[in-house]
Amino acid sequence: MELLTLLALVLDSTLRLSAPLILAALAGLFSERSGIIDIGLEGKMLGAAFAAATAATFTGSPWAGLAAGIGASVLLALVHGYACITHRGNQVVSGLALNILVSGVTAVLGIAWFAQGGRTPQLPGEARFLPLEWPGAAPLRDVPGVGTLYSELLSGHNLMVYLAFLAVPTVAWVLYRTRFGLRLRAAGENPQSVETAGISIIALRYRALLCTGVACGMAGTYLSLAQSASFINDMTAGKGYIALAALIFGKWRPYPAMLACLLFGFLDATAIRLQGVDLPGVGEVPVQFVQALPYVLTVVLLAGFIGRAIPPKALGVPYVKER
Amino acid sequence: MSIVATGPAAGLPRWAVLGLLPALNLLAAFAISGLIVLLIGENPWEAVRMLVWGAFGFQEAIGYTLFYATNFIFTGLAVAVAFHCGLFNIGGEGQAYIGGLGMALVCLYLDFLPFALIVPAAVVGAALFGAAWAFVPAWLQAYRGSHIVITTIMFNFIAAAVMAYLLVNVMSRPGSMEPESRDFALHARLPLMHEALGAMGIDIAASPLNLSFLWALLCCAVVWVFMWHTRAGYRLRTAGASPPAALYGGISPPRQIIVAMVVSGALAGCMSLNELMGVQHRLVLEFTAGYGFAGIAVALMGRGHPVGIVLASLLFGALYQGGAELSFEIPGITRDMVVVIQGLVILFAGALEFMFVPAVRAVLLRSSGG
Amino acid sequence: APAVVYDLGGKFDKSFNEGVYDGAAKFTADTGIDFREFEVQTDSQRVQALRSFARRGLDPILAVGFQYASALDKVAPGFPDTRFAIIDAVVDQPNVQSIVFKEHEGSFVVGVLAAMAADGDSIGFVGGMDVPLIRRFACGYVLGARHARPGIRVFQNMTGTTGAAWNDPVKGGELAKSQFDRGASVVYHAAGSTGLGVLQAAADAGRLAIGVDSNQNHLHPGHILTSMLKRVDVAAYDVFDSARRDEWRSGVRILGLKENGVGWSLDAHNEALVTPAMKAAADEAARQIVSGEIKVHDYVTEGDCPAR
Amino acid sequence: MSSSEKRRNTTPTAGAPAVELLRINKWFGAVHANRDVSLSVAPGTIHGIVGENGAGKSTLMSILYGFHRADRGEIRIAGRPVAIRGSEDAIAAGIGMVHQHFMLVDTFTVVENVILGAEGGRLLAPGTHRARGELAELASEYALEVPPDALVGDLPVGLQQRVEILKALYRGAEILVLDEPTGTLAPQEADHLFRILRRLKGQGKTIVLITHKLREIMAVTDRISVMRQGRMVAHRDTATTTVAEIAELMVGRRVLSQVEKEAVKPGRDLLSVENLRVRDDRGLSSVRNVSFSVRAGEIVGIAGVAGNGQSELMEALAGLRPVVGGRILVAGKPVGAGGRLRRRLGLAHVPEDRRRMGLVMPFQARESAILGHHDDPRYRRAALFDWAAVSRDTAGKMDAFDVRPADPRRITAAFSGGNQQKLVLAREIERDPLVLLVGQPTRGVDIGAIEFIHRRLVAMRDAGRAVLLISAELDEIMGLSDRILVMFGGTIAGEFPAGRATERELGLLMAGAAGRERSAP
Ligand SMILES: Nc1ncnc2c1ncn2[C@@H]1O[C@H](COP(=O)(O)OP(=O)(O)OP(=O)(O)O)[C@@H](O)[C@H]1O
Ligand SMILES: Nc1ncnc2c1ncn2[C@@H]1O[C@H](COP(=O)(O)OP(=O)(O)OP(=O)(O)O)[C@@H](O)[C@H]1O
Ligand SMILES: [Mg+2]
Ligand SMILES: [Mg+2]
Repeated sequence: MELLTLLALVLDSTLRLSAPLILAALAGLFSERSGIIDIGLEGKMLGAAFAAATAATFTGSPWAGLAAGIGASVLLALVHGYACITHRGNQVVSGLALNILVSGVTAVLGIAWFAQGGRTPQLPGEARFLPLEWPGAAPLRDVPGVGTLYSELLSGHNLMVYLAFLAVPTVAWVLYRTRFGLRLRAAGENPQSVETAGISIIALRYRALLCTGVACGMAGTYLSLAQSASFINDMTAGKGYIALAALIFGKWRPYPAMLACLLFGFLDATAIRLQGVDLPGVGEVPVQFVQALPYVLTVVLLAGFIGRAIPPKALGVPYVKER
Repeated sequence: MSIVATGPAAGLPRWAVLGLLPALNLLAAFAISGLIVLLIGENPWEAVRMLVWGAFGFQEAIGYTLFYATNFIFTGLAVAVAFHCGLFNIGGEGQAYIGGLGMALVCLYLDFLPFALIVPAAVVGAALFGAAWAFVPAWLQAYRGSHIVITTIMFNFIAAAVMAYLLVNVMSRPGSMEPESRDFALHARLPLMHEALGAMGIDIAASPLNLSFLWALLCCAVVWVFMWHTRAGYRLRTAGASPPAALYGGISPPRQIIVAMVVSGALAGCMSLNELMGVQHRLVLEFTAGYGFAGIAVALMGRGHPVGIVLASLLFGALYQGGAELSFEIPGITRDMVVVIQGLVILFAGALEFMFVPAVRAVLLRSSGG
Repeated sequence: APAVVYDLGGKFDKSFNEGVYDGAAKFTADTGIDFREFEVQTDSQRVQALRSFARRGLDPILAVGFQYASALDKVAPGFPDTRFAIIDAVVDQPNVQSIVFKEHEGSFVVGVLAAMAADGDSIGFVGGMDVPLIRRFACGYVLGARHARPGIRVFQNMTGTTGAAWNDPVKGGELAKSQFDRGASVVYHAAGSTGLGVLQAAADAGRLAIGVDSNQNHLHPGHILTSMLKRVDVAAYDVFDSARRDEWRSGVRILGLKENGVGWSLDAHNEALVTPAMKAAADEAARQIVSGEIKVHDYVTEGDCPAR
Repeated sequence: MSSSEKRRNTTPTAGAPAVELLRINKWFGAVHANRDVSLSVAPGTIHGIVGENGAGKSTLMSILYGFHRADRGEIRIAGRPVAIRGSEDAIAAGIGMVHQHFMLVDTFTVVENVILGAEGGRLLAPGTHRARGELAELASEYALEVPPDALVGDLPVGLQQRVEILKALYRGAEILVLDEPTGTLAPQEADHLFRILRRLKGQGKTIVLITHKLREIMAVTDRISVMRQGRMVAHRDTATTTVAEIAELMVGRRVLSQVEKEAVKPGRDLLSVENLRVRDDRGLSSVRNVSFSVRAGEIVGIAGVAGNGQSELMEALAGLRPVVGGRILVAGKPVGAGGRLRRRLGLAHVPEDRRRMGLVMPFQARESAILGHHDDPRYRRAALFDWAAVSRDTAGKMDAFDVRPADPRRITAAFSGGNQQKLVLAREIERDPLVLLVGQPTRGVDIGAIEFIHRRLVAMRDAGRAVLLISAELDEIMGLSDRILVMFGGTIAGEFPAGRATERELGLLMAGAAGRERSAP
């Protein structure tokens, strides 16, 4: 298979793999920029994936699924807020607790409702977000170069992928161009300064968590309604943590975070291609090494090129007036 | 950080903070769990009874509870030590995994040694390998500024790959379905508690509880002394609380980062002693089973203090063991239901630990007429 | 009363735990005898589970999955009057019946079908984790394919190195998709829930996939060529029923094509996909294996696979 | 709707005080920080509040600004009672506050900081635009120039403080509260600040000023209120009172604003510095070939406007900053890199920034009290700390330096600013080092403590120790030093024997005017 097509195909699956990471990372960005550690992305995604699949199963509409997914994730975000903002609980414990809680609840409800061991029934196409063919994609597919890129890369993804990539500029705009964004960034750096400016930190952070919930809800929905056709126990498989890593990798900024997600996606996609391939000289690389490649490279890049990542100053510090 | 004085609970009497609040939180957690149990049509009282009975009701149960607690003590201490140096070590899972490798290498390839030598050797192996696995992220954080959270997450995945490779291609037992090493020689196993006590004429019910439990308790004491009564611990806590102050005090924060993570990794590595050398008696895939992550909750719930960590570990151990018995006795309550209950307990006893502070304070003030 | 202890996958894993459950359920339906069951959460619970069932006088007790081997080896001697059985592993105890399947034989046959169904020059295999059992599937499959079409290429992917590898349909889907992109026309999975992603990918790409363990043909009619059946349900039923009729024997039962322990599924959902020629070839291969003319290499017992 | 829309809704009812606090009470746990405090500030005046560390000044003002809630008491603005539940209410009531520790976002530009909370609309662009305009106006109106697009974190404290004031004015504050505004300012900056305050007063604004510097208070205020141990103990008209009286009211005893000390009889060089070269955090050389020495039995003061290399010099001497070139000798012995050998040679250091460097805020006092000396065998039994001994030792230091409350196990952060400073001084001085480096020893400390600290420094000198003093307080430098070095642009711009320097000369040199030739041999 000639190189360009190979590249196109790798990049193609890169986009698919990084889309949920991007949404989750953006979700984390809202929370963490406001000063709340969010290690619970995993749980929120999982909850959303389940709610979305369930709703889609009963209504047959992906949109209902999306709504349900977002709803579930927002609910979880609010619980996180109730623990960390209202009661100044430990943000990490709260996140972990929610992750565990969700993986249990989804299974319990799943079994109770569908009796398939927590799995939801296979969804028919019309209940999912299916790939959208762009005009002229089919004929252009065979035009080498541009044609391949157009038809493989740009065209033929599901709506959620496009949404994910549109979300990045949107979030950047909100963060840097709006009042909410300004206050959000201030809250993460120096909450007292916000409070003394006459703004309620509590309300502000709750709003931030709402945004987190929405974005994470989309990420979860993507998993069960776009990338696969049903919910499966623990189907997030660590993506929440990877997204968190990407967020930190991107130094809590939208575009760099997106790049980090793309990097993870790309490395993952490449690893998939490298499996069972004979490398000149080396011979066939053991599959486990190929599978470890993305993580090793991440560490190398991090150590080699990305300098210190300085988190928002107030990140993880429960806000106490009487300091 | 003094144990009681800080946080939203500041100013409340010691007994309220260390006794009343946790009790209330657990109550709340069980109340919610009860509701869910009710929803799936089982009897909450019965469920709670089963849970508690299953965890402490009979000797074997207690044995299992303590056995699970042992794992949590190791990983909890590991997280706590790093935390006192301001580091968030998510890598307990990987460090325990690789620690297991170190221990297994000793038990498999040094088993010409007598029991008296192989046990300490295995402890060293576990600690050494765990420490080594923590060292790399530590070094990267200290001297390259690579964020410890990412690197430790990555190292968990890398550890999984390395172990899978070794177990499938290098250490695997021929003819076995699963990737697992051959069994350790009989003298390369930690005596189970009932055997050990039995030998002394005290006999208790059989359970996987083994001598590593005592090692865990010893580690608690050591960590306590280390943290609050030695200069090394002082340096470590200073660097964690305020790097500039550390610098001023002639303490090098980067070096402290390394020390903290190495100690942390060594403790995490010791978890394998309990799981493998104590019970499974061979190296198997994924024996860490999430204990490394749970250790984070244990450490934070235990306020980073060994005594607190032991208590938190007991709670988690009880949830694991009691939960098993629960789903055993009441088929209607699946293992997932148990996971839900565990999640709720961590949420209420951990994250929402301060929920009842205002109420309690109000009551206490009124009664004391403040 | 009989009892089942399931493996970590849980009793609804759409795979062999679920097969056992079906068998046991059928037994209850037929005989009205109820059975107890338990799903372990951690490795350390295995001994505990076996012991407490035995202590409660349940009999026979069926352990699902090779991971119970060492646990059962510890527990069985303590309850000489209890009849134990284990699926997928051999435990040498007087009161244990060991049931193992020749997945490589079943895989060989579906390999034949895959090779013949392939319009291109390549097919694929997606495994859960790179462990001996899964290599046994892969090896039989490749051998079967080469038996039908000597030159055919077989892409092989493993999903991951952690437990998540069995629960990652997304990754499974990507792996399958990449194999389809590379020209594979049929992909066979042995990856538990991850496999559902593989089947989905085949349906989305309009290609073919092969299910495993239980009959998965109905999941995407027209896109699932067949399923490699592993009749754990029958095995489970037999254990319970033989015990009921006091015909239970200890020792090893090896279930291959001959014993109908493994096979391939042909039903309304896939009859359109399987041409008479393919059916004939598959049946012929099966016959030769049963008669011993073909001996399928077993990765687990004989080590690395002749076909790469 | 941002609070800037709710501005100026308090039209003063004729004659009513601008601010009236009635019987305010505030507890922090067991600490009764404000007891029945009442205060009345006339409109268009500058009202000073003084009191010892921990007297409750900041607390009172935090309550006025809605940052803390009073447990009891009433607040009246322009004669009408207002409920101040949070800062937004205070802002709405036309109150602005400049906090002891600035409330700025370091990573934001000046404009962003100013509009935060008063953005005027969902989008930033218009608000930012308007803010630029208004900032320019305010700047010219009150001489409050600041580069609008500079990152606040990069600005010197003086400018950061202007940003705080601008924030308040931008929100239309009629009443401006400043908590120890000059604590961290160089004299010039302080003078500039007072010019600004006078102008504001001229514009009819009301100003409440908390400070420990009685000279300032006498210079700018119209009326002075004195607090002691949470109580309001006296009110005076500035015109009719004296520094001595105020001081006595504060401390409850006479205090001497000037420590008397007998003539200097210097001995051998205890600290000598030869062609020292040091770089600052940005890598620019900030100390250029500086040479000087401090002899036994003398106090050498280094005067200079912040940012002329004194801090870097101090850090280099203390071993906190790598030396690019030159030598440092303590008692004739060259010091290694890092601080540990120096400590052993008898060099002690009281850092300028005690909150960041001198103490470990979350530690118990006793743990902070051994920072840098944690290796001292006196604190150990065998390999382990003997906390009992540490506690005893700390308690002793606390008594000696009158640290309140004298509880070795209290969390460091829970002490008031002044007491934290005393804790650091106690730790360093009580060990009786050969050479003592002190940066801003009396910053944020009440006069009682100032007098005390000055006495201790002089006592050290009389005991034949060498003291190197860096301070932004000219009169502190002039009052204590036997020799004064003026630093400008990283070099020593001049040297004066004590008494021979006038404030004006020093000021000029510090400002970089006049040439090196003035410096005495
Ligand atoms: N947030 C707080 N929590 C507990 N105690 C506090 C808090 N803030 C102040 N205090 C205590 O209240 C008392 C008054 O403190 P406050 O800061 O008002 O004094 P101050 O007059 O401003 O002192 P300084 O001149 O040093 O600034 C002190 O005893 C202090 O320890
Ligand atoms: N900074 C700290 N943070 C957390 N716990 C601490 C700290 N310092 C001491 N502790 C714990 O508090 C308890 C008492 O500590 P310590 O032994 O220092 O007190 P003590 O010996 O009674 O004090 P003293 O030496 O003044 O009599 C011990 O459990 C110790 O581990
Ligand atoms: Mg103050
Ligand atoms: Mg003691």
